[in-house]
Amino acid sequence: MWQKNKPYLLLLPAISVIVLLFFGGLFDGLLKSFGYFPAIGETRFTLTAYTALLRSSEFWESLELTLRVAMLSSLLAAILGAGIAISLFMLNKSANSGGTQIWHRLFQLPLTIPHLVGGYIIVLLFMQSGFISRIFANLGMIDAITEFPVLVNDSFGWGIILTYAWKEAPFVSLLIYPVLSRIHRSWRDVARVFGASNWNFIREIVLPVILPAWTIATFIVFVFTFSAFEVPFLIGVTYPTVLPVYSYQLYTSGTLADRPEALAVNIVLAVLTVLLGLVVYYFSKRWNVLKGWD
Amino acid sequence: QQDPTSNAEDADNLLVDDWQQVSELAAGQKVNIYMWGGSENINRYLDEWVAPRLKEDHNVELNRVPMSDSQDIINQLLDEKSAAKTAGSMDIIWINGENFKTAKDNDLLWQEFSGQLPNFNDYVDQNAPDIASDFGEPVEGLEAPWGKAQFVFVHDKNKSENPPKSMEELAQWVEANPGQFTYPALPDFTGSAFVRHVLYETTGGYEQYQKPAADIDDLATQLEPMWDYLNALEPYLWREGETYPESLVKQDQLFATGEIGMTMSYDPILAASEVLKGRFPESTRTFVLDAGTLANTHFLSIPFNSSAKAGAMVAINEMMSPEAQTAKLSPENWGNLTALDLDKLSAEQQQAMNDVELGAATLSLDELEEHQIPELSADYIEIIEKGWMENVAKE
Amino acid sequence: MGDLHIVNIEKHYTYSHQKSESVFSLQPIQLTIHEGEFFSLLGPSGCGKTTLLKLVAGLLPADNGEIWIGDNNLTTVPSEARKFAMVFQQSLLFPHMTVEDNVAFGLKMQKVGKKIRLDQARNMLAHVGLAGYGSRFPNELSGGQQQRVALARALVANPHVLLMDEPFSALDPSLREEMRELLLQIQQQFRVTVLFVTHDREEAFYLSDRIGVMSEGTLLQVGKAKDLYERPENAKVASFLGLKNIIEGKISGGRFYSIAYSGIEFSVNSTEVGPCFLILRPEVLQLATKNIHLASDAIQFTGKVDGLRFNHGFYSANIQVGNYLVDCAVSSQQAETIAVGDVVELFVNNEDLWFVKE
Amino acid sequence: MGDLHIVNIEKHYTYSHQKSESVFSLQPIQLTIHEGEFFSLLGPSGCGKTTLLKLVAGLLPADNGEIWIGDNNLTTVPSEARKFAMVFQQSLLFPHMTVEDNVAFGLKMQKVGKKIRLDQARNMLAHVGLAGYGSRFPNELSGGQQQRVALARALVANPHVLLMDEPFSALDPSLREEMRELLLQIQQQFRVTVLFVTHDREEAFYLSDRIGVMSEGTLLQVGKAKDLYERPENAKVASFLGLKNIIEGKISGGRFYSIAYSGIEFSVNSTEVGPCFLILRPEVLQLATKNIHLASDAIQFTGKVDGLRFNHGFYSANIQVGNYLVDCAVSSQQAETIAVGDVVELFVNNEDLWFVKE
Amino acid sequence: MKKPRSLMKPIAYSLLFIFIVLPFAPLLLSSVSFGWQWPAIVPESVNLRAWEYVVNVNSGTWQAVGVSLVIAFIVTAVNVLLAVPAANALVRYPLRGKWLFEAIILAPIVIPPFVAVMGIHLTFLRLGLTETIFGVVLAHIAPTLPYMVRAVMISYHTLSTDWEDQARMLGAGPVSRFTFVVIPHLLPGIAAGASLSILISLSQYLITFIIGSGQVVTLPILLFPFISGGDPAVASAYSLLFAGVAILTLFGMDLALKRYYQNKKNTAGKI
Ligand SMILES: Nc1ncnc2c1ncn2[C@@H]1O[C@H](COP(=O)(O)OP(=O)(O)OP(=O)(O)O)[C@@H](O)[C@H]1O
Ligand SMILES: Nc1ncnc2c1ncn2[C@@H]1O[C@H](COP(=O)(O)OP(=O)(O)OP(=O)(O)O)[C@@H](O)[C@H]1O
Ligand SMILES: [Mg+2]
Ligand SMILES: [Mg+2]
Repeated sequence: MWQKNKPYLLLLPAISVIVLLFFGGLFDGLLKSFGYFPAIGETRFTLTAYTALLRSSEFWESLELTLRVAMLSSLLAAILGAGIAISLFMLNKSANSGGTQIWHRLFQLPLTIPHLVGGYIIVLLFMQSGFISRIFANLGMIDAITEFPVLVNDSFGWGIILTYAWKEAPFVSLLIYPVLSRIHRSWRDVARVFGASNWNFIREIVLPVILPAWTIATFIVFVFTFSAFEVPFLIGVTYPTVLPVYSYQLYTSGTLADRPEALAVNIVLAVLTVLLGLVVYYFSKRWNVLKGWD
Repeated sequence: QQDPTSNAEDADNLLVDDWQQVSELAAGQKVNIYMWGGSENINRYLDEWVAPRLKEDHNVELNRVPMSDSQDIINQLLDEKSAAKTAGSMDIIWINGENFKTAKDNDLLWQEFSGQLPNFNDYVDQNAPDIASDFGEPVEGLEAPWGKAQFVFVHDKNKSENPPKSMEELAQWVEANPGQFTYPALPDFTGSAFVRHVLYETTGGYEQYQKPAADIDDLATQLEPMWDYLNALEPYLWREGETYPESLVKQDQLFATGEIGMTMSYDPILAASEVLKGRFPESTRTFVLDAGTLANTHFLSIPFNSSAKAGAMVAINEMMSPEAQTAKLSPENWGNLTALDLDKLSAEQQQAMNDVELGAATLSLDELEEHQIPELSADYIEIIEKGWMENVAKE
Repeated sequence: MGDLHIVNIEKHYTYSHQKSESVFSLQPIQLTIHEGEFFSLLGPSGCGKTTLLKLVAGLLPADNGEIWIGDNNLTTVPSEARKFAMVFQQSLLFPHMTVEDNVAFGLKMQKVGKKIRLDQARNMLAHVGLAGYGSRFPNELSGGQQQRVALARALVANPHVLLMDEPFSALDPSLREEMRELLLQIQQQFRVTVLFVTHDREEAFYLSDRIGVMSEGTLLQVGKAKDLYERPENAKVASFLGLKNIIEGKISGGRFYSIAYSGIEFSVNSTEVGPCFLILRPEVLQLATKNIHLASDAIQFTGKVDGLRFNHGFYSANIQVGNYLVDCAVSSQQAETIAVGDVVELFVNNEDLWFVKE
Repeated sequence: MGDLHIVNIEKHYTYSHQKSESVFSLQPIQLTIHEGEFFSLLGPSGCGKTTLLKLVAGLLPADNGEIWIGDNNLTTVPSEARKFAMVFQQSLLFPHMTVEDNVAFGLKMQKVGKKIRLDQARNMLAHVGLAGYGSRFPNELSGGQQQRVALARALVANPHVLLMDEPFSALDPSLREEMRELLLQIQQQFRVTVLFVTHDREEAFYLSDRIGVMSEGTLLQVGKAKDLYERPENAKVASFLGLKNIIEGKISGGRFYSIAYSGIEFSVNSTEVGPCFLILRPEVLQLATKNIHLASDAIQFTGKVDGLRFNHGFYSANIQVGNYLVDCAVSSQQAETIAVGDVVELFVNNEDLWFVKE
Repeated sequence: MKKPRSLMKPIAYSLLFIFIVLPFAPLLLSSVSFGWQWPAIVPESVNLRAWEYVVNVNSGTWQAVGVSLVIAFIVTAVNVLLAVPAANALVRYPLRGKWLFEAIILAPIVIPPFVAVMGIHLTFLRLGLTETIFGVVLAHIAPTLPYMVRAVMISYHTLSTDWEDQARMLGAGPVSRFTFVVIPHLLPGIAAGASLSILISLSQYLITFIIGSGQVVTLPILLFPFISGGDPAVASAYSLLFAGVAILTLFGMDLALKRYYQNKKNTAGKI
């Protein structure tokens, strides 16, 4: 009996903690989003919060912004991340390994920095009067502050996008690098013997090899940025704002009557991220990152 | 941390007991003050000036809790109320205006306590409209005044020799200096105040707005000139009005780095203290409009479920003392106008206030006082903010 | 095409930052491999086999020397243009390509059309016994199958020379045998010139037309398997070929004396004089049975049987001669007549003795 | 202690969720391994060797059957209490412990004091030729050294039985030979009962007192190396042992007829009748030379030499008899007298023929 | 062959510089700036006001650092206790509905944790869990536990049962097997998971704020008002401090792990 139930018992603590703390919270939120909110005397289930949400243009604009920000930041992070990974990989080949270890560490630095700080770094760098603008001015590329594009606290979301691109690029390279480093040293030799030039090698071997991991890393960044709060809260604009911040604004609006709508936003957000998560999962299963390796 | 005074009966006694008894009850209590925590000056003033003195003189421990937005304070109280939490940890909160109204409407505040405070009784002009009501909302003793704010414009003397004296002159200046002016996007507090000044000047003075918004027929038409003015301004604003700074702080940053030539503040002394910090240029000056600028009061209040009400009362009383207020006035500490009535102070106390070096950037206390006009009723604010979104921002 | 000439190829590895000191040197090597020949390089690990192979392939720049195919000097031709093919120890198949695409890779690089190259690839896969496996991925194949694919990949583009670097050493023994069989058959079928590297003597013996024995960067001896085995040029080659009974000694006055062992001493025909090694192959030692034919100058030892071990059809006997343990191959029938502890007579024909210097 | 008795041990693997269908079955196995004996289980990959070993070790629960040591029934004793030791294919040294601590681990589990167990560990390390390596970490050792440590670790606690699961198959050939030597020497020294699993016949032949040949979950034959080689009980055993010239045919009327090949037909002494396999070991085939001694009933074939391949001291000749290619061992001397294409006479003594059913 | 290599390095170095070093420059400069007009690249003069404030005892910085670390470490310790058995079950046993269990445990990676926290906030409030470190620890478990489970699962995947079988054959019972074989093998995985868990816990603002309600002051709580519209110099100084704490903690863990193995080696060497 014990033998048979052992794995379930081993799982029990972790599962119950998550179910209680996390799914309990989700469920609680779900009830309230349906208007079941005894604290303000509401015990009926209604769809008011959802219909109000779907009718409000703020919600739709917020959704649009969220998608845009997530899309662009994941794309940028993907490009940057691949760049880092590939240059590290090349370095590893030429340099002695001790040095590259340190490089490796350094490139991961943005990973270890809290998002809040990352966001603030971007603010200082990319404000119109920020560091980059100063550098441009000193290089004579711009003459007035206004010539520098607005990249922080802009309604397009560039600040958020830049922050995530910077923060998540090392993450992307962290996922790509192991795949890349599995490119056997001798493959270059093999390819050459069979007549492949450098460009052939990159096109036929390197790119196809990293593509699945790369895509999945990008997807993960997408899902993450889609539901992140702190950075958009810090360096976004008040209107329109990304969904998590929109939810927070409703949550703290000063009246409990707005709560169901805030929680409805949350539920919509959760459902969307789960759907996105399923897409990632589906691809990572089907399109095994390390297809053909083992 | 649970305190005997938290039970209702004792708490009610606090309002009738004499001050001596309140002080005794307060001794040994720990008082949490929840307030915005984003300013080094203010934090320092609380932590290094107020708290040690409270401890020393009254054996009350003041613990500052940093919040990033006063809205969060109200929200938290709302939650505690709905969860029927009776022994809360907020003892003093720093609020005013809309937040006060929300708190009052939702019964989040304790009772009329300010009348119990000796310093309130001795030094405050209780009948002044900006003390008796907070953005049009009668205070009813639920909060005690802590300091005052008056709207001033901040400019760089080198960029605008003769600052505008009216909205009309301002418009001319803006047109002549494209990209040098902007105001924070509403609902920013200061940005909203700027728009209210426009309202007063373009629609014929503040008097009409002292009654509730609902009492005005066809408010929308009445507001039109204001939107026209703002929209006319837009092409000459910073970034051609495509976007507005997210908050006053962001705007101040633009000013600090010289990107714009003018900013504004609800704190007449802020410019001076920023110069002192080296953030604003030495040539920074402030000015007010001839028609006056908005002034309001910020308050300290005690939440309904405070666990240390006696301590809170003592702390608030102490923070209203002439010494604390004088220290607060100094840009070295904070640079915030006093909530006390200068006339009620003793000669030395007055002298001490006047001796505070406000810096070249600050107007004299007298000049400021001469140009104060009252806030309008809080319900306009929402209308203006919504209207701004639709009529100005989205265009 | 023509023969592959390796002309005084030379290579020195140095530490990255100390140009002067060389950590490993491949001494100038001169070697001709005939067209269609199966040539093996045999040598212990680290002797420079892979280095030589890579020099031939052009994957390493040589410090000196030239590579020719027939009349074409390939020395400055980059590897991708040499039309050589190579099979490595690991199959090194590209894991993200199907087996077919792997095999067709070389043709693709030569811009052969898709249909044609896939046809050829399938064809070649059939040759290595993997018809129908084309659309699998390499990780869905066993180690042996992967090596077959690697072989197919190497052969499909019709290389001038097939270079193989210990292609079977990662496989397990029975697979290895199978693969040898296959390779031999394929090589005979395609008549491709093969330069094969291994440290496994069985393998080299089984596969090669000729063998080159290497040690520490030099090519010690080149020859047919039997010549190497029966006539090694020095003790190093002999011991690397696994020859037993290599006895250090000296010849003087027409007699051979072992230095370390008593009891091994006899007169020889050899006219040479001085220190040398005697090599007594286990097969040339014959037990004294009734009907044995000995040359008149046969040499006789007396010894005691110390061990007897069955070894696939024959026995290995350890026979103590003096204080030396002679290894001796004994047939099953003979083995039944002796037992551990017996004293036996051993004979060797003088012509079967082999002496080498150093 | 006493002998190890494996009594009708049986195991069926099933798919996790379909209880009914069994994917692999180890048929009931009955086997006694004597105290101090070196017994090898030889069989192809997947035949159930590891399964049997794990059943003996108690790492897998048996479906049926019992394990005894002398008079002790160990069937229900958990593995950690059986006092067996095991060496796996990978050395499985604990990477976070020093070599010494690894070796002493078993003693530590038996609560032997620190000083004593480290002493014993060092002692045992010296036995396997690794004195002085004690304070290294496993990753600082070569593969062969690691396997030595694993051996030391297994032996240090004086196990009743030493189980070894292809312990050398991950090593390269020359190391493997060295390790065999060492193992043999150690086993003779400690007189421990060894149950050794391998798929390498050389290894089994070289090491074992007795060998059990397994296939597809059944134990086909148990015996000494020579018996298995010369008298395999069936064709499966023969082919797994690498015997050449296994010819399917039938006996009827005192004559053997090959089914698939012409030209192989002769009269036999055997009284059996019916389909069978003839096994002609390469060594029993003799070339007709002048002085050959034949039994009167010797059988003669005529064939054409098709291939001749040097193979460590002797030659393998492929001789085409009818349309069958007979593999035949030829001595060097004889090989010099024949060439590919020659027609030769082959003889076999009737007593050297071996027939098996199936 | 020579040319591209010699080019590679400078390119990579400048990439590193632009990507890693440059972003920190304005943070550092702004934290010590006094009068920093555009377009000056460096401030006119250096002023340590912000740093003085940040390291000042009264500003509560050190207490916040302490609280942050205490929470992070407790959360991590709890995670280890929950994750090791769970990962064991998920990797080693054929479970019915394994995908469901995995999905449940990994869900907080995808669904942002504040969604659940906003939902459960009132319940926490009623249970008196708000404003307590304990409550905050509970709130931090959901977003961190999945990472720990992942990391330990990966370790378990690489631990073949042969190792435990080997230990069994050497006479090790279940407890010995766990302490001598399983734990040492899992340690690097646990360390990796712990790094993530600590980092994520340290970075939480929203859920700490909602559950801690201002009474649990962690670094982000202190930092947030400054970043979201307060004094930039102080915000910069805090940001640097925050980043420093995060990096040092992770670095320290890494070092401790190395030490652990190093120590084993050294003591072994001495005997
Ligand atoms: N790039 C290099 N730099 C310096 N030394 C090298 C380099 N490559 C190989 N060597 C050294 O050259 C020697 C010969 O190496 P090589 O790979 O040719 O040996 P090998 O005969 O193929 O051995 P194995 O059988 O182990 O593959 C070795 O001692 C090796 O350490
Ligand atoms: N846990 C298991 N469940 C189901 N089938 C198994 C299990 N373990 C092994 N088998 C199957 O049992 C058969 C015998 O396995 P075993 O490991 O005993 O073979 P082996 O003789 O040791 O092979 P090898 O030489 O490759 O190690 C194989 O077909 C294998 O697939
Ligand atoms: Mg090599
Ligand atoms: Mg096995």
